[in-house]
Amino acid sequence: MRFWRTPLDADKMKIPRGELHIIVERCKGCEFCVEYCPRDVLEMSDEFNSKGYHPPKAVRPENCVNCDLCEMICPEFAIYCLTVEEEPVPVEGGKTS
Amino acid sequence: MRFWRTPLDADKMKIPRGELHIIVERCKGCEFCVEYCPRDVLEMSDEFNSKGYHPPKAVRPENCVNCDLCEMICPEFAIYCLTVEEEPVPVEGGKTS
Amino acid sequence: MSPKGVPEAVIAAVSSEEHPIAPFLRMDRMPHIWCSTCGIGTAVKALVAAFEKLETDLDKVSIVSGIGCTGRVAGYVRLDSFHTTHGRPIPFATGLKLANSELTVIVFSGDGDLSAIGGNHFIHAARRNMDLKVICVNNFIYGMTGGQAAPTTPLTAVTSTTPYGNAEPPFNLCHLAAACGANYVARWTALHVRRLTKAFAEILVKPGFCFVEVITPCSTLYARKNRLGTGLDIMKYYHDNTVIEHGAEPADTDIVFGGPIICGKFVDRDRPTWLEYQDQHLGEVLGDKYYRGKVLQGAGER
Amino acid sequence: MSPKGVPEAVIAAVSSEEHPIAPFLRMDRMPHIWCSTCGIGTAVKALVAAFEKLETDLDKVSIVSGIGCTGRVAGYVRLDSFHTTHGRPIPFATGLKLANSELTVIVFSGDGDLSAIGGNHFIHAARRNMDLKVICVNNFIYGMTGGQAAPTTPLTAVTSTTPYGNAEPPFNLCHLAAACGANYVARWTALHVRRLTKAFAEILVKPGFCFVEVITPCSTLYARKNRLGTGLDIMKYYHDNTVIEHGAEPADTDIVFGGPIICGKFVDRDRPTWLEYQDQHLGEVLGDKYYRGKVLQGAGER
Amino acid sequence: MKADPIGVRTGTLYLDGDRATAEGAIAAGCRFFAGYPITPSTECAELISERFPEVGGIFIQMEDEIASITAIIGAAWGGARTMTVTSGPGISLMMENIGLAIMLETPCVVANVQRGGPSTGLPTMVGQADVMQARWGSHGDYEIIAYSPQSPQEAFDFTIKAFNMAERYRTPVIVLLDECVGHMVEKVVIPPADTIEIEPRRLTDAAKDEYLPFAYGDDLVPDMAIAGMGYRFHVTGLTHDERGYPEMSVRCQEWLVPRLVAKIRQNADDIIEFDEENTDDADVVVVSYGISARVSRMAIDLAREKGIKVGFLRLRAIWPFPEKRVAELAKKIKSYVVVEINLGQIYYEVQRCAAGRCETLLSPHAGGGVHDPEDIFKVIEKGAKVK
Amino acid sequence: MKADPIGVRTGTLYLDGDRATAEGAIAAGCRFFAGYPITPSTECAELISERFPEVGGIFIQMEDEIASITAIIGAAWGGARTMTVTSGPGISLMMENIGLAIMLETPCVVANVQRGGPSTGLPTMVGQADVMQARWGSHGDYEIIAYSPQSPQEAFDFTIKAFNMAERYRTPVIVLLDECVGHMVEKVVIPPADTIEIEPRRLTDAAKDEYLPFAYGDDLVPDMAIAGMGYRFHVTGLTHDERGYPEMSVRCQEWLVPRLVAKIRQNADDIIEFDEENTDDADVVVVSYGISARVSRMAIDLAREKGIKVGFLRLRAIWPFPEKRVAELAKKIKSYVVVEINLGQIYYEVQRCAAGRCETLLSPHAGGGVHDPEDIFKVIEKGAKVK
Amino acid sequence: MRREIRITGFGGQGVILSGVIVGKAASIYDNKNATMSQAYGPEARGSACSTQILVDDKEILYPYIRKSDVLVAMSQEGFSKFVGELKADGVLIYDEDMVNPGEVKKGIKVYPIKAQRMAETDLGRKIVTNIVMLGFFTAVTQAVPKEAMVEAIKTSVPKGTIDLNLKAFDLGYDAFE
Amino acid sequence: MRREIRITGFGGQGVILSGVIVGKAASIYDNKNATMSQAYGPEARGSACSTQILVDDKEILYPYIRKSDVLVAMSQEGFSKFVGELKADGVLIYDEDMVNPGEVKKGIKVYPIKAQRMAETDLGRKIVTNIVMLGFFTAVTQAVPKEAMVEAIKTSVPKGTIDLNLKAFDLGYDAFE
Ligand SMILES: Cc1ncc(C[n+]2csc(CCOP(=O)(O)OP(=O)(O)O)c2C)c(N)n1
Ligand SMILES: Cc1ncc(C[n+]2csc(CCOP(=O)(O)OP(=O)(O)O)c2C)c(N)n1
Ligand code: SF4
Ligand code: SF4
Ligand code: SF4
Ligand code: SF4
Repeated sequence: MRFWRTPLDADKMKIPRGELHIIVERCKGCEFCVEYCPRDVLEMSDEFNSKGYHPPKAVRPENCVNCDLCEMICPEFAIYCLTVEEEPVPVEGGKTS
Repeated sequence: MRFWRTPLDADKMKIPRGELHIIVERCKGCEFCVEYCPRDVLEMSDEFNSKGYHPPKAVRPENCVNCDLCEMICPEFAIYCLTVEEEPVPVEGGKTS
Repeated sequence: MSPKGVPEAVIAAVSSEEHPIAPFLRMDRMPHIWCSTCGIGTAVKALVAAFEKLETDLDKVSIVSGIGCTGRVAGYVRLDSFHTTHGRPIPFATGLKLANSELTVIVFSGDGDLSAIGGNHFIHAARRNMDLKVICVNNFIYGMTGGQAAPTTPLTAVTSTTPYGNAEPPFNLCHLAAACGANYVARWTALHVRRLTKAFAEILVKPGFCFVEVITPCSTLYARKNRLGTGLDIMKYYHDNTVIEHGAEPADTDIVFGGPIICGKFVDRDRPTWLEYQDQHLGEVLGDKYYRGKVLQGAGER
Repeated sequence: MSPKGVPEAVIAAVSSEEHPIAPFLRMDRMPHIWCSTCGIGTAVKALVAAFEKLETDLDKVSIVSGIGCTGRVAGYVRLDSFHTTHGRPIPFATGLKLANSELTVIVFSGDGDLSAIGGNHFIHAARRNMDLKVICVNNFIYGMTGGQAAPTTPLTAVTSTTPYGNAEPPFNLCHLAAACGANYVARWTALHVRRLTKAFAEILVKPGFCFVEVITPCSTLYARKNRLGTGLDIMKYYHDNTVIEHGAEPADTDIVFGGPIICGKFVDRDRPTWLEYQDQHLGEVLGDKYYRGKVLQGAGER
Repeated sequence: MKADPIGVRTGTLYLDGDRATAEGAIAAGCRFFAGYPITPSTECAELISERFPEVGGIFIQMEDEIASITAIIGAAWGGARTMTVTSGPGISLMMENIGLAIMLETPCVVANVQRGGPSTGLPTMVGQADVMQARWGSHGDYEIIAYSPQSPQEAFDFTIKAFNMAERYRTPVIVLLDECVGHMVEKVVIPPADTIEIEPRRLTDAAKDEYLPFAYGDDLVPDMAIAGMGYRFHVTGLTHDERGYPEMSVRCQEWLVPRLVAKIRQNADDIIEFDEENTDDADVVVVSYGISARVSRMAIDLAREKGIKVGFLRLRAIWPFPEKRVAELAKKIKSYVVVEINLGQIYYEVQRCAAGRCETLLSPHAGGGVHDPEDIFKVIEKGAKVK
Repeated sequence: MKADPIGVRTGTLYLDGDRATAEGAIAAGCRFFAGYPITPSTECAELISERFPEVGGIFIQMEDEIASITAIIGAAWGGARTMTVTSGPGISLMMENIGLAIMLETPCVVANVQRGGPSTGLPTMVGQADVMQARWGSHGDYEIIAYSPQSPQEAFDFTIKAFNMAERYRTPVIVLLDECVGHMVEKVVIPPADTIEIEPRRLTDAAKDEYLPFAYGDDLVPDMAIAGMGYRFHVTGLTHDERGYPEMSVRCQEWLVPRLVAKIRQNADDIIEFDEENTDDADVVVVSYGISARVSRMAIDLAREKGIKVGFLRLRAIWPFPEKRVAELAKKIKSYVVVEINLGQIYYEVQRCAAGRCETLLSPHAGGGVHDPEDIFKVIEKGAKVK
Repeated sequence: MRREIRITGFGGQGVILSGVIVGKAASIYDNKNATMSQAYGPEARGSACSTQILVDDKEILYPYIRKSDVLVAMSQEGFSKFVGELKADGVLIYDEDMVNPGEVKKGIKVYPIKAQRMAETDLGRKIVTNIVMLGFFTAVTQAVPKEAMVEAIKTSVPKGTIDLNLKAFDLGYDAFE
Repeated sequence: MRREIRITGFGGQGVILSGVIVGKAASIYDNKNATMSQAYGPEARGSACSTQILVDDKEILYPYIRKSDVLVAMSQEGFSKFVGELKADGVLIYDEDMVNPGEVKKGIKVYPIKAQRMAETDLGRKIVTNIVMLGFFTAVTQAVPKEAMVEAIKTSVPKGTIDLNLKAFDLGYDAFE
């Protein structure tokens, strides 16, 4: 159950790049974002927020493709992703990673 | 939708004979008994009971086979049939009338 | 404010003739309030016939009604009989049954009572497969209050609250009962006195939530408002338009104004009743500590 | 007895960062009351995503909740939002919608709210095909009151009122909605955020009674009592045990403790809504005298 | 604001109290009705179902009374003037959500055509034993407004009043008919629409981001927004602050609930209505309402013939109760005689307000009929002999 | 009759008021419970669900409160001792069928753990504003019995009393807890079963064809038959004669309803319970109940320290109200101070019975917490200055 | 002067409509006070049926009949039930084909009519029996002016049937010589 | 003498059970009066959690804390919320790893302990942190006799865990030198 988009234009495509925002104080440490990030961008942090929860941290931010899944699945409205436009890059065979 | 019993013993059978009782004062003249008597025993009377309804009257009492249908269908508990035992009579072909 | 004298019990003057139904009914209350050609009396007769057929021990049968013309049934049947509040016969019966599981508990009420205000109890009791025999007289209208729409009123039918014809799709109660889990679901009309008797006899001995819908004429209100003629005309309509289809898929048995009425036994299954399930499950989990279990095994300590 | 001073509106201290959801939610009420890993927040997110997708005019959307953890949704969404009484969001929404048919009216509530105490309204609104978008968060338990059994609690599951395991068969809410006449019936889990968003987007534009059941983790109560692990464990369970089967016969989608969860869009049909049927029927019968008819044709006299 | 002519059947009609209530509602601008049939109130709903299609109203018969009251509350928030009608068993079922209407400050009207109780009681026969229930039937503290018409004409008039007061104070208002008034047919004069004053809804005109749903002014009544206006407001049956947000604190409860009560109590003089006759030199004052007020007048005539000085206080609105006036009169009379078709309800209120300054006697009736004027007379006679 | 030992957890437990209520019920022989969860009453239901399987009781969680109250009425007719428990919104929903229990003269117990109202209000916080509702909440005339425990121990004790009175008078009895008592955990001593007196059901021993379900004797309470005994009786919520048959007449209504009321009023001395302290020479008498009674005692101590002569009337049973005693005391004191967590309910009753012989002052609280004893003290001070 | 009128018969005979017409005639077209009501009760369902009309110049306080001035009986059951409440000098009007009054107390003025037969025979419409009755009642009692009755009928019966009903009324009216 | 005790922490830390044990110990095994209650409210769900115990020789009339004598804090949130209600000479007990009390008002007696770490390290069972805390609380405050606490623990924890819990209690008790 990985959510993924099949690229339509296999020759040349924009890789949307995401800029992750984590509202640490709002997070309740459910781990959903970490688990369901299709690009393994996130890991749980060892730190506590003031409520005593471990928030996630972005360990591979460069991998983020702005798929929004973390934002969609976070029950706390504590994480979101903004689009960072990048130049189109040639891609082979539709495989994106 | 006539309710009827297929006689099991076609050679010799008892014809149950019914003795009809009509509680005239309780009748509300719905005509159900008249309509659904399989042997056309009943007809509506011209008389009124004290509530102003026409009760049924037995016009062919000898036809009554005590099938109970009038009793079953009367919504007023105003008519019933008691069994009068008769001698077994030979019957042909299972036809009873 | 202190209570005045007790009114003497007035025995209604009835014919001295004894109808065979007399032992089963409160004859001192006859005549009943139902209109001429109303089918409720016939449904009652069929229930009594089922008792006779089964030789039921009537001391152990209770009947519970809500409010409505049909609701008056509890008042006429010589059983332990409870005329409760509108829509609530099922929860009342649930308590009664669970307090004394030896009782056979019949709910006899109207379509409005059971499916409008009482709809929630209906679906939950069916879901629980509560061991109740639910007889629903469906006359497509609220009789007692003078002919308002019911959740069973067919589209386009006129009632006193749908003076221009009903524009709200009705329930198919058999479908609803079946979808919620009833053990037994059947539909007959007031004309089908023998089949009705058979159905009643079946549910009286069948455990679980059993539902029988009895389509009946209400000539005073439903027929009059919809110009359907006399009660007899309606009986004839039943005669001509009934399709008997045992085992029909309940979803396919909707009733349409002026259309055929599909009758028959639609569901007959054997889910465990609420109490059976409790006893089984709690007995398993609690073992010896389950008091009813001990009692049921005849090992009760009291 | 005269009222004391007005408490100043206290704006909850939130991070200065702005989540894109901020315009849709009452951020001054964050953090919400839901537990860590509770799926209700995710369901809300999906609803917002559907709004964004459709570019819905939110001034014309109302949301109505009953009482329960899920019932708190109405308090967090920046819409005209009504937190009513337990079990009654559907009749409230019915009034709201019929008083102003331009509104899109969403009912967002819990399984207990909608199917236990609110069960009657649920079945009747579905029967009427009332134009409501009913979103039901099903966590198999009463959350707000601390974990009692719901009519959705699977057999054998432990709750605080079934301490030895539930011995009462649950409703399949999708089946119930479908049997009663809903125009649209679907089930997803809190994991299916994209499909859920799609379903919400579909019902927001689809007329009639639309029902989406959202299976969500309640780790604090349901999972804890049943030793199902963390909320994440439950999400993984959904991942491993969901079977997507669009168009499945609703009767075949029962949920069993520890069994697979059949998801998908089960019903999508086009019965006329209650109001459409009224307008059509009364327009036909009354012709020019039907006021709404005139108004609908733009010929209103006022 | 004047009544919309489309809903006003100006002229002289011959109507029962139930139907007069319906006409009053339609004249007052009621355009959403949700109800569930129950004797002896159904004629009201039936007439509405007949009349609404032609005036643009929505009539819906709900699955029960709980759905009915809740639907009208919802409809009020959708902008409609709304009503439901019921009787004893139904009004008992509505109690929880009458509380919701109180808490959300929702204008709406509930007519209760009282029959003999308790329980199913005497469905087709008269009673007046739901009077204290109207005041106390829902849990928690609140105040209610309730009118008691004594004729179909007043059923019409008071229903319009009820709608107006509901709007003015943003509160559910009860029209407490009794079966006798509900079912009696009399002449009802419906005036021209432009002579019928209609209280407009107190809609807010605050800027969208400045609106506080429960901020209020001197009369303690907040201005209202309705769904679709763009205010994106929140309301809840929980204790809430001026934003309408739930706040679980004593402080907020103290801010909210006493105001809900005070908005009626403080404005009671605007709401209270009674007819007072011959109280100046009275020894006995009869207190009554609804059909009992009419029958009482016969007993009063009888008593006057016998030289007893009897005054009359007829409650047009029962709630809020005219505490002050009852207390004042108590000072100069020998006794109150309360005439009601119950075993003592308003009797207790009169007794309380009389505070021992005079006797309070009850002329009770268990229900199912009206008093025999002779019986009332006897109590008046007793009352005149006090001291 | 003595309690069945199987249900009695003899010993010293540490229990909250809700659970103590459950233990009281089980000790009193309750073997059928139907309920619907609601804060702050749920702990009672939860404990029952845990304990019942081991004592042979049937616990069923119904679909709502209406089903719950109706199911326990049905179960009572099936022979069980029965109870349900709820809070504000739920008790409002039960009102119609509490009327049914009254009319059918059904012994059963309803516990209402009061929270802050109206409407959903303050679900987890204390209130005492359902007191008048307990008396008047259902339509039609009736009287009710209601107990108000001030501790978990009393919750246990009074629940047993409630079951006993329900049987003695064949009537629903309300245990009016408040959230504070319901949720506070204290020591509860459960005595041995053979010291717990249980009122047996008044089962008829009439011959089968002579039994009249509503014929009664001096105490106005008819003997009962239950389903399955072979009496084949009928009961109805309609007005009924001694056979239990509906009779739609004033005569029958007059025969029935005044008796239903009188069976409580005439036997009030048997039911009424209050604690009276230091009233002999009091200037001020504080009237209170439930948790407020405990807090009041602090204010009384404070006042005594300051030399004010304060007596105390603590209502153990709120209904029937001790009218006579309140009236008597009023003659010799300056004022009553009523302390309750509402905006004036029992206050009205005290005022009424005081009948102007002394002042009646209210120390109100909107709910969500208990009084500050200082606030009560101030009202006592005021009360001492009267005249 | 207060007059208390009872009309009784079977369900379906138009008894209630008769009551409405009399009340309306008196109150709206004759400017009196007139309070009409009907007996309710489930037992009335479909069989016995009755209405009462109180007419007075003064305000009507007591809403029910205590002793009736006029009893119009269209069924035996109704007759039996209500004849007892007639004043000693009351007026009894009944349909001869439907009611056998037997021995009536002295002092009561008795006016039989064959209203149903007249409706059937002369107008071919049994359904207007009640209006024939009303005509007769008006002529006999003069409780309400004829013109008022006519107006009330016009505004109370279905549009298409006004003529028929007025004819029926006259028929009854003229039957009283 | 009335003592007002507050224990606060996260949901799941066994705060409520701690309250029950203290209350039971005082009332049942030490024959005092002891009223325990917990803070309710939907917001408490899963996060902050607190219980109060009032102990007195006399009858307990006021059912809530007004100024606490003892605050046992097992979470930062709970500490922050309730430190303000401590009496000027009150006792503050807290888990050092979970609470940073910062600057505490003079007069307040402060007793830190690493209860969770001790439970984990010494007993390998984080779950008994609350009981370690109770041991420490008992030693520090002597509000309830040790024996009473031991009895209360025995009758309040699941049968199989009594030994473990008693060990935890002793661990905490002995941590106070
Ligand atoms: C709470 C409540 N609401 C409404 C009523 C009024 N009422 C009595 S019977 C009835 C409906 C009857 O219809 P149905 O159940 O179909 O039975 P029928 O009379 O047609 O046999 C209604 C609405 C009531 N008694 N109680
Ligand atoms: C009339 C009434 N009965 C009971 C309650 C108590 N109550 C509040 S929420 C709730 C159930 C919540 O369960 P659900 O609807 O499944 O929502 P969840 O909390 O699980 O989201 C109950 C029983 C109430 N508020 N009102
Ligand atoms: S999904 Fe949200 S709440 Fe959960 S860990 Fe990620 S940011 Fe935190
Ligand atoms: S079925 Fe009964 S009521 Fe109908 S006509 Fe025959 S006897 Fe009379
Ligand atoms: S009104 Fe209809 S349902 Fe009621 S008794 Fe008459 S015919 Fe039967
Ligand atoms: S109790 Fe369950 S449903 Fe409620 S917020 Fe917590 S996890 Fe969600």
